[in-house]
Amino acid sequence: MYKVKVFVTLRESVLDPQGKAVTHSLHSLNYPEVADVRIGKYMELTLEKSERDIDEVINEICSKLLANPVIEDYRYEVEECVAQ
Amino acid sequence: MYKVKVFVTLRESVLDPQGKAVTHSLHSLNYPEVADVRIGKYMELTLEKSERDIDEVINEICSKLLANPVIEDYRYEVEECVAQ
Amino acid sequence: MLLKLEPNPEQIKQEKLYQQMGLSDGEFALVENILGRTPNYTETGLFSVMWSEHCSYKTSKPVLKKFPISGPKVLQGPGEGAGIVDIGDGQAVVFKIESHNHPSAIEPYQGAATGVGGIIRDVFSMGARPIALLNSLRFGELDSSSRVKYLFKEVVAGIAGYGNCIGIPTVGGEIQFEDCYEGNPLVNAMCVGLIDHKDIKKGQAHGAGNTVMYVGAKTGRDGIHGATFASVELTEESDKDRPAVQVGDPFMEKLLLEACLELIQSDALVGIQDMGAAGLTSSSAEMASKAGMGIEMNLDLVPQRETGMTAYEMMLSESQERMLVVVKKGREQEIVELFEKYDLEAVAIGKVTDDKKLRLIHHGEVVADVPVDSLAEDAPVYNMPSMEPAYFAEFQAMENEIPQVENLKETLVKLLSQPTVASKEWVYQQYDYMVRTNTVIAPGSDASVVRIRGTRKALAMTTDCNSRFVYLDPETGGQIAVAEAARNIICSGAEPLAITDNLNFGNPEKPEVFWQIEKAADGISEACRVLETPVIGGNVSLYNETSGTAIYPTPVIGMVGLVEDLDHITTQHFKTSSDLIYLVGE
Amino acid sequence: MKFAVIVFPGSNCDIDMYHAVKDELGEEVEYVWHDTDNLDEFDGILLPGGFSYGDYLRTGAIARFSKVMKEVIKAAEAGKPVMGVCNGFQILLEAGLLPGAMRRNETLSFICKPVELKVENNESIFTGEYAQGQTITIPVAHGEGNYYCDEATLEQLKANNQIVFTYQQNPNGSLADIAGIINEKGNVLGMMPHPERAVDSLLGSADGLKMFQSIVKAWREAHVVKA
Ligand SMILES: Nc1ncnc2c1ncn2[C@@H]1O[C@H](COP(=O)(O)OP(=O)(O)O)[C@@H](O)[C@H]1O
Repeated sequence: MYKVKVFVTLRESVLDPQGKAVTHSLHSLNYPEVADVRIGKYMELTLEKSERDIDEVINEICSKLLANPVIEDYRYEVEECVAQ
Repeated sequence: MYKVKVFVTLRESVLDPQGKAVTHSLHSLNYPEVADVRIGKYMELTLEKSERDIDEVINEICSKLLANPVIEDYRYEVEECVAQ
Repeated sequence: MLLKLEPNPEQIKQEKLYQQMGLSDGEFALVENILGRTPNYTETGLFSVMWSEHCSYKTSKPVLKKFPISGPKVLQGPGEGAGIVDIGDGQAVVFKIESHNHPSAIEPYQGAATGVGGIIRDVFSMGARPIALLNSLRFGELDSSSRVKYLFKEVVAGIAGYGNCIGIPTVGGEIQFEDCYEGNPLVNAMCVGLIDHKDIKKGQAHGAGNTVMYVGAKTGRDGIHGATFASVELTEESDKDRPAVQVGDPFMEKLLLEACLELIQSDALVGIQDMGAAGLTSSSAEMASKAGMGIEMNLDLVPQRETGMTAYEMMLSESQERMLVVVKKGREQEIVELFEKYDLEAVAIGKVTDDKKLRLIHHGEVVADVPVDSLAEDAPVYNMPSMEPAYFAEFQAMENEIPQVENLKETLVKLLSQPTVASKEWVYQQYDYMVRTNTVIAPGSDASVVRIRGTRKALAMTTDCNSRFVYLDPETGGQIAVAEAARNIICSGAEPLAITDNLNFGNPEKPEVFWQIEKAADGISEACRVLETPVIGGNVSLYNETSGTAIYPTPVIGMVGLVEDLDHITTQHFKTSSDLIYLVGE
Repeated sequence: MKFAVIVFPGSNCDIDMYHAVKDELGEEVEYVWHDTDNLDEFDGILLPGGFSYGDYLRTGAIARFSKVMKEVIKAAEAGKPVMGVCNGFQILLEAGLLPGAMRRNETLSFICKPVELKVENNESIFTGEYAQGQTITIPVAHGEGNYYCDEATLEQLKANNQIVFTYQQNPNGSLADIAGIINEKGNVLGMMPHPERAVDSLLGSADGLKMFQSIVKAWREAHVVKA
């Protein structure tokens, strides 16, 4: 079994309204040290082992569904787990 | 300056309708190996150095604003950057 | 996996563990008496939720008796998911209001969202197509603390999030800001549905041998003991009361709604009820009790989202978007296929029996075996002591003072800038009030009006209550709430039909609070009699207190009226300059 | 002319679209379930608003993998008019039938209200009945209508006259005030405002009806010549 962590972030050039709003409210909550916030998605996938290469599967899943290449980038980390 | 990565995840017993919908969709896209998906948030914060302890600040920010302690957990990683 | 060791009956009794679940010593003794033995852990849980105020109305029943509940057009009064009133041509309107106050205080977005989800299920479980949502909200003063603003923002977002996604227009509501709600906001949601008389369904489990099926979302550990939680005061501890928070899935409910409305047309269906407060427990016990039957369920068959759930957890879970249905024996496969079309699970989990017992089997063992009527009908009813509060006599003795207004314009502007009085556009702009393209009068007028497609008719609807009035004089305040609702309905061009009410009060164990409840109910009853608008259902939310201080008594009135012809519809706005303005009334 | 209203799990403006076509426009229309694999009998395809698959993950992201979307793409390639409104627009973006992507509204909250649109291009098959530059009132109701594309794409949209509607007062932060765009070929329209909610003055505005009428007129012209 694999535990896969996927990080989806907005591309640099794309304005992040949510991140901007959070930065703003942190300033009004008196955290002037916060210079910037970018908000993305964090996904934890559990995958059974299959014949297919795990990296191939994850890249497919990410580029097809989990991230929208027009505005988002993704990266991931795979961890293999031993079944209990 | 610090780069902080914050991971916000739904607590174990809390229903994750998004994750459920994505799992379902991946199955119909013919990825039966995907057993489970949980969707959370991933945030990248940039903080200036201040007098306050960085961990203290982040914990405050997370529990006050970035995560909703009633249904979510958070963890974070801090990386110190040298200003260019 | 977590292995849970449940206390045995002796421990429950000796260590008074039932108290943590909300049963009093006297009530526990009564349970022992009914069973002729000491209940086990699961059984104690069943009684504790079914006998909570939220499910049993044990303190409010004597008050609810005062309400006029019948009328020539009433097809279904209180007692089912929602009340039903005839509107002619074989059609009827179905509506009900319900509170989600305590969950919203803890997690405002999900609390409000699941409140909306719950009231929608109440309406479509009757066989009706939900056509409109309304709400009634109370918060502390907006400038008092950032928590209040947060609650306000999130509650509105939660209502919008659920209603918009499921595609039922949120067409109206009301909001009041007042210090007394700071720690205990009120979130009441109302749903209005439309039904053909022939489609009216009831939550009854008839016919021994018929199959009990579970449909919709899987059961998790969310919201365990929510009904009990709704029946206690909020304390500092409440924040940590985490299991009581459920998350709504409006997408799932949209599928469930469409599937159930298709199911209603099937002659295989015997009865249907939503799993709301106290989930599987209340739906099964009530359906069996109302039909004079029993139900036996095998909990191993209940679709579960988490592993290792105990019988207690499954029976008390308040996972959302689930329904219990009873279907004719042998017709199960049809039902499974019907739900499959909507990507939903329908699973046979038990059968109707004729022994009037609720019997639960888990891992091959009987884990509960109790008379259904004892759960659904035999909760103790308390006649609480009532006492006129000192403040009331004091206020009554005061002379009326006519305020001196020096600068009319300034005063007017000041009044209009009070959040309670000011435009609520910020709120209703977040609600999709137009979806299904029937909203003739959108939020912002007196009452909202939704047309009935294919006819010249429309329905007008409103929620109202001025709790300051009710606090100052509960009886007159109760009358005023009904009268205000009726005026709103009439002004929009409709004739009032009936009301649903949500009695939001403080701790009824305090005689002064109970007095408020009684008096307000007297006022509502009187107004309903005069206006011929019977009470066809409602909800009671007590223990709305923080740190021992009660909210103002807030009996919210939801009223629906019938517009006979679209030409009668009137809005409140001024139309053209130089039109004459009249003042009507006293 | 015969229209299909595609119904995804979670669509909720399907009924509004259906009635707009049937009752107000007076043309033939049918609901078509998301697992249909043939749209041959339809002359125009309408993707309604709502929350397909709960809009979970991203708006339109899951719906675009529905079986019917292969057929919608086929229909678009065959030159049939395809109109996606609100969630329908979001699905067309995710499916790549239109360029760009949708972000959350700048205000971060859902917004429902009538807005004024400017007709930027009245030469499309969707807008022929409007005057160039005309202002029309059509409601919006969305949480993610903040249109985005990169600069090169924006230049292309402008150069090809693909921006069909703009907001007079931008409600959601959308790039270049974009409210609706067409594809290069001009037969696929995506727009956030809901024309199907503006076909009956009893409900506030009938300005949307001309959009449906434009489609029918263009279709008749094309097919009368052929016939
Ligand atoms: N304040 C009230 N006024 C009139 N009827 C009420 C009131 N509160 C509750 N009822 C009625 O009592 C009946 C029993 O409620 P129950 O089935 O326990 O409802 P719920 O779905 O709120 O748990 C319902 O039909 C409800 O309409």
